[in-house]
Amino acid sequence: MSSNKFINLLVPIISLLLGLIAGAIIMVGFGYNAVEGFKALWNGAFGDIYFIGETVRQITPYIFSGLAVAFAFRTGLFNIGVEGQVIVGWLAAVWVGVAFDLPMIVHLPLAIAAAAIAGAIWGFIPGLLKAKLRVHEVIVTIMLNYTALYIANHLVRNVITDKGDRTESISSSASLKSQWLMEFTQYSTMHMGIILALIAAVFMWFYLEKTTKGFELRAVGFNQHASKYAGMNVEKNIILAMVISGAFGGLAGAMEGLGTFGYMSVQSGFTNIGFDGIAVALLGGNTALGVVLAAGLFGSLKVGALNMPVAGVPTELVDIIVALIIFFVASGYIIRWFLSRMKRRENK
Amino acid sequence: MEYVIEMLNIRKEFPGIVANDNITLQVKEGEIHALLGENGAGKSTLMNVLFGLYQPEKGEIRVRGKKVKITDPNVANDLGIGMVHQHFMLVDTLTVTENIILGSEPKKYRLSIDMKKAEEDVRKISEQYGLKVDPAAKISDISVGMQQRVEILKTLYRGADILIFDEPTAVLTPQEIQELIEIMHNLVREGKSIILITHKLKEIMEVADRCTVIRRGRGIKTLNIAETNPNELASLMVGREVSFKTEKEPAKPQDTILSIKDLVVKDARKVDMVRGLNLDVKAGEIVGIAGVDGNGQTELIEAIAGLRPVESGTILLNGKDITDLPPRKVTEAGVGHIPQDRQKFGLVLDYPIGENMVLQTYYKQPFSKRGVLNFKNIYDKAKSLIKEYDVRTPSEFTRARSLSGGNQQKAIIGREVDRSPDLLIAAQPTRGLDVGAIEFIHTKLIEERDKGRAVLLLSFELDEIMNVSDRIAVMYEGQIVAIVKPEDTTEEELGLLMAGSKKQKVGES
Amino acid sequence: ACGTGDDEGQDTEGTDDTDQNEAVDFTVAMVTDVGGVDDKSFNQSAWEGLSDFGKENGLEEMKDYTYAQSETDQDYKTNLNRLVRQGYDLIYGIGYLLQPAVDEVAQQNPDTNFAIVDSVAEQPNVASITFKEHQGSFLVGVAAAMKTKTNKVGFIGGTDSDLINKFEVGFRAGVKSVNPDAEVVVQYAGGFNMADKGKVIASSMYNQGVDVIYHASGATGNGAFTEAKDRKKNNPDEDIWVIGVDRDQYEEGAVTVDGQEYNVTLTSMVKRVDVAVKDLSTRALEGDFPGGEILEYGLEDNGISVATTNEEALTEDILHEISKWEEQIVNGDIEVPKNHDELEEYLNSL
Amino acid sequence: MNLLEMLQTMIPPALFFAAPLIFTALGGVLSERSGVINIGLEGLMIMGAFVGVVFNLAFVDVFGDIWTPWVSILVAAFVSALFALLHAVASITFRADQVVSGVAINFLALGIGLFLVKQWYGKGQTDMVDAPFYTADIPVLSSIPVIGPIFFSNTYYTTWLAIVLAIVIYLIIFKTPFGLRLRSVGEHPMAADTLGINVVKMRYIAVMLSGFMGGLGGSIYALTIAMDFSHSTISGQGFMALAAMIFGKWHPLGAMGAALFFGFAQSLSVISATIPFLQDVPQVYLLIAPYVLTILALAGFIGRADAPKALGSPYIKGSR
Ligand SMILES: Nc1ncnc2c1ncn2[C@@H]1O[C@H](COP(=O)(O)OP(=O)(O)OP(=O)(O)O)[C@@H](O)[C@H]1O
Ligand SMILES: Nc1ncnc2c1ncn2[C@@H]1O[C@H](COP(=O)(O)OP(=O)(O)OP(=O)(O)O)[C@@H](O)[C@H]1O
Ligand SMILES: [Mg+2]
Ligand SMILES: [Mg+2]
Repeated sequence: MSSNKFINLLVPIISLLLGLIAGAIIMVGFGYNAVEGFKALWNGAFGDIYFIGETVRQITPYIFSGLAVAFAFRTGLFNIGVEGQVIVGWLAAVWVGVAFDLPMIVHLPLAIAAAAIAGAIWGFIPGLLKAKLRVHEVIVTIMLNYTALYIANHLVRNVITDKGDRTESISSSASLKSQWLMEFTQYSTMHMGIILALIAAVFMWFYLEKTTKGFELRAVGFNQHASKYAGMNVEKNIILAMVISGAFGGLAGAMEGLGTFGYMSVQSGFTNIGFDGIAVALLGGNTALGVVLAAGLFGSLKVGALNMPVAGVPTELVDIIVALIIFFVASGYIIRWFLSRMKRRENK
Repeated sequence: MEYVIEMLNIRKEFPGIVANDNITLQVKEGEIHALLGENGAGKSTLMNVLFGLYQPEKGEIRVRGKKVKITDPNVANDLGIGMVHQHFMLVDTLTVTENIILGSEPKKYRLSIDMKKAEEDVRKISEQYGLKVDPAAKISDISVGMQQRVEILKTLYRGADILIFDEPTAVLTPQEIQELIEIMHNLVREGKSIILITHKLKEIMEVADRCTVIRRGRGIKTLNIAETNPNELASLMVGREVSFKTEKEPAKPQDTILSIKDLVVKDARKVDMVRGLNLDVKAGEIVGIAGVDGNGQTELIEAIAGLRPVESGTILLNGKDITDLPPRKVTEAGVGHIPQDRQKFGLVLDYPIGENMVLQTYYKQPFSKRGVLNFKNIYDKAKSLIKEYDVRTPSEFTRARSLSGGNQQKAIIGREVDRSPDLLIAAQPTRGLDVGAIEFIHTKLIEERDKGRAVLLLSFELDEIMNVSDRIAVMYEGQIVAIVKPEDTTEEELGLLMAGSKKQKVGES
Repeated sequence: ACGTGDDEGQDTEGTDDTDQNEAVDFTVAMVTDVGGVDDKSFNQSAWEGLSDFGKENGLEEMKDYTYAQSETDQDYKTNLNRLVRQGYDLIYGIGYLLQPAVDEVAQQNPDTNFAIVDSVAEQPNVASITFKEHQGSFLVGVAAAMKTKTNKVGFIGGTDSDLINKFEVGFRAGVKSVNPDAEVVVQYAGGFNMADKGKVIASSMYNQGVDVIYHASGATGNGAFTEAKDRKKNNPDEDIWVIGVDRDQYEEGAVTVDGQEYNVTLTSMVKRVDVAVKDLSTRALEGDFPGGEILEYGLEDNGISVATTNEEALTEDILHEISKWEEQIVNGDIEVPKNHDELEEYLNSL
Repeated sequence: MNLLEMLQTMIPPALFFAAPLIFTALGGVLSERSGVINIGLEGLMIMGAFVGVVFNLAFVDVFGDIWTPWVSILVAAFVSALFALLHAVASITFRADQVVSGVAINFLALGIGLFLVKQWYGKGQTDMVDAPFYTADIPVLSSIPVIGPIFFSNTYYTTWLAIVLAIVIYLIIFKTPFGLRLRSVGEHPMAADTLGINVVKMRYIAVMLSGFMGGLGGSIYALTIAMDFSHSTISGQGFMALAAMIFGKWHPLGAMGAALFFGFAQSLSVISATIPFLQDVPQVYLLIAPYVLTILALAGFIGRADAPKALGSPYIKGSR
């Protein structure tokens, strides 16, 4: 048992190392200094308190979008629509943030709730169609991504503002920014959202693993027939799963709207937070803790990558390294296989 | 060259278990050789070794006297070995013909499949061996019995002359079993040799020439059928005496628990399957439903359990209307249900067996409180059920998937019986089980009856129906056409009633 | 990053202390928007301006003058801050998308000078560079109006935003000023990277009889060029045109039919970000940093121009007409509208 | 505009819009019919677009204006097929989660494409190709009255290649031994295995074919529409192709129909903007129309579709 746990821990670490080694080989192959490259990557992500702040800021929405994808996955649904849910959540949060003037104790929760609700609605649609009409959620969520993008742009321009490119900044009473945190991290964009993200992860873990609702959701994900037989309402659970997943997506948007940016501009394309959430969720094995760790890895690499040109290495290389790490983590089976072979040889 | 197949001292290990431990099996040319053993004794494993799906750790295989190494099913096919697997290896979405020719398709213009020729070929062998099938039908649209014929045709199409049947009769109705036995005789007449795995001693006695008994992975004995009897076989296999006729006191029926009036239920294709059915089941009795598969039994049971909408009519439980209530409400009203398809309905295979034990009760105290699960109580409960019902599993945390079908079945029965429902519906509760397990389950059902519960038993085994029921309701074309007492009838009479030939009304007893 | 053949810095190693006679003690950097430093558009143009400035002043590339590339909107602040922390004297944010980031970072770092291109940030240590795209668009509108035979011209926008509206409005004003009967068909694609949609829109416009399309839509416009070239290829006699944006898109318009070379790029509305960047950097170097000011580059200071590469298409007449209007604009005789309200006013005044 | 003119303006754009999606969706059909989820279609298209453009730029002098685009898409298809091998190795041999592996393919393609463009061209995107595909009137067919001008005039040969390939792949999947085996492997790999079909080999072939088709889709997008390669050349088309595949119920002709539907919806929304009584409708309605129409079509009358049963699960001998 304990050696099993050890291997479970070892596999992702080896995958990570293999990915980095592959990256190093590519760097050397193209005549870059791999040591300098990795040093720049490290410094860009953790070099000092400022960069750590930035990295945390980047991790925050990834946790939410990763949870969104993972939550749906655990109930047997593939939510490619987190991107759209991020956008509507962002919009709703900012809208509430600029439209009202309320004490923080009311305003901030209201704005956050608005984002969650908007995302939830965006998840409700594919959930409903799946439950009632058995329409495949993958298509509906892809279509809703585009729909969200265009509607949000329209609303920013024509409803929230009068032909403006971006909304006003939200009132400080709705902001996740904290003066203290900013000063502490030497004016990084880190905000209080990370706390919400960690709470959300704990919530997901608790809800799925420890509650009767979670028991139902997972059962429906594994076997709808048996769930129905056991008296669970399959349709309701499918909708609920998509609604909660969507709410997580919406909250990822709130992190951008109320934390990182404080406004919403007309988007010329997708934010990619939702799409990256797919990778984060799967890297994290669709568990809450896994998502937090994977978001950490993903966020660090993304922020660190911005610093790589300092060592003359193009940022694009980081995309390659990220991809390779994902490959290696996904292929954990083969690493396990090697490990168990090595162990057996040792035993003999 | 007496033996077509010789498996000598075969050993096959799985992580943590020796499935085959030095087993020897010798099959003579042209015989039907039965392989007998408890659930999990290692029969399927041995056959999978012969068919090339598993590689043995030790041992030697000879085919027609020649030593061979069967590295994969292709090699087995080339050696003329064909296998009808315990769980059918059929592609649901393909047609009968497509399934049969898959892998060795007749070609037209060197590129495309010559479907005409294929269907012709299929028709030819199907006629030659008396295996009637509709070559153009989709697998998902045909009956289990028909599917099995397709499996047999697959092996014959490839020219197999050594056929392995792994529990072919577990899923068949008595009629289909008779047909299969006929088919096996045909095959042997055509010069084929057959290895037959079955838990039904009667069948072994009827068709087999010799029988090899294995227990817990070890070969026990090979006997000539002519020189043995079911009792000997059973005790060799289980290691103790087994009684075939379950002892029971006469029933003491009390109030009516289940009362069905003019029930009409449609199947998925919107065809009426239950057509104005009436039935009462009383507390303290076991009512067996006898009938040929496809006469609306499944629909009836699913309708009672709330899994299928009711078109018209009423279902009363303890006088309370439960017609069209959702499954949860039906369960709470006091119905327990051992479903026919245990893997599809009975279990969440990816959940630990322990959590499967509370599949309908997880939301109640003491398994949860205010929506939060109490795993200690859940697993405590599971542990005691596993013990009581002799579910063989490494632990209560093992995923249900890796239990054998028999043990999965015992787990479900334990779960349903333990809830002590007023009405227990048991649909084919012993399908695929060995005689020891069957004995155990029958005893449990009778115990429930004696506690004053009503039991509705659905089975295609007339043996079981005759053995366990207090009253037998014969179902034909969506209606109960007769109600008889087992002591007043014979299997022959039942068979006639089930075929709908003698439509007589037998008064309620 | 990779080996720009600039050997100047190589002869001396420790360039921290200036052994070079002409080198000055000034460092400058820019942050691109998501287009990247080599977008063949305004990011690239800005970098060219900065490089020019650096070379002229003996600065070392990627050290004394450098850029940081943004992959997503979230990277702007991170990049700006990183450059601040590396101690650059002047930091540019290229593109209106960076406005909020520059605004905030500037506020937090009052000792560093910033500049924002294409937008305005009202901070004492920020110089805002904007362009009078409407002026340039007006002039290409004039060209379009002169060139059209069908009296129908088209405009394809990326997203419907203030900035792109400026292009649309200027263009429409230009067209109507010369040819009040001409119809302007306007469509927004909804994004800057939708070449397929751009092509569908262009195809629809040409089918309606539009013969000149002005696009302000980044890579979406590629689709318009593709469509125009395809039509040209099939029917070299058909007179259809595209007007490029941001830089001279003459190259994009080249098409060879039966050995004969054609070019569908009538002209381009060129935005000289390089000129502005170089200009501002020089002022900063000279200690004349215009903090808090808005520098509006237009026709008068070569910040905006109209490409005349396609000599065959831009006839004397057209060139003449363009320069006539240009003069009036530069003189201030004409105030080119910048938004829809002003356009209405302007059209009514015609 | 009368109806005929309307169709004449609406159909050709619908066709060229749909073509790359058809190729890629067909690739998806092949892969998923064998039981391997391919969410990496986007990445395969990116690889195809990248190779198609780079090859075109580099070899235009060798192959000339006519042949260069054809050779380019072929090379792009082969390179993408090789690239898809990564997905195959990870998800079939290494038993990686097929969705994860597909996601990695998407990241990797973009990373490699941009990195190499930067290495080779020293900038963020390539130049525009000089030898793209051009539309033409298809001989004979274009002179058929009514249909000719709508479907066969001013059309890309590649569009018709897409449609022909859809039919060919339909025939392969449903009429040949290879197709029968492919479907059996995707539905019940163990059954196929017991009949001596090499499940792993079939899946490798299918995934590589999906790479081939995705490569065609991406390169044809680049050489009929985008003309260059940059980070935004392929942005979402792969996911639309994925949607088309599901929309089309994993059927080659269905996938083609769905892709044509998308193309038609896009074309319709663009044309609508020019219809007088629709001109005052806010743009946003027209922008979202194609996507909303798709959802409505699905909800209204397409309904459920069943994926191949073994989709997503690695085949492990001797387990069930
Ligand atoms: N794939 C496997 N992996 C691990 N263990 C296995 C596997 N297959 C079989 N076993 C083990 O081998 C033993 C024998 O299994 P086998 O399937 O041969 O039983 P059987 O005699 O066919 O039983 P049944 O009557 O239930 O079909 C089982 O107890 C099981 O624990
Ligand atoms: N993947 C697996 N891992 C571990 N054990 C397995 C696995 N697959 C099968 N087994 C074991 O194989 C044994 C028998 O498997 P088999 O498929 O014959 O069961 P079954 O036919 O469904 O059961 P039964 O015959 O009792 O109804 C079981 O004891 C089960 O534990
Ligand atoms: Mg069994
Ligand atoms: Mg077995």
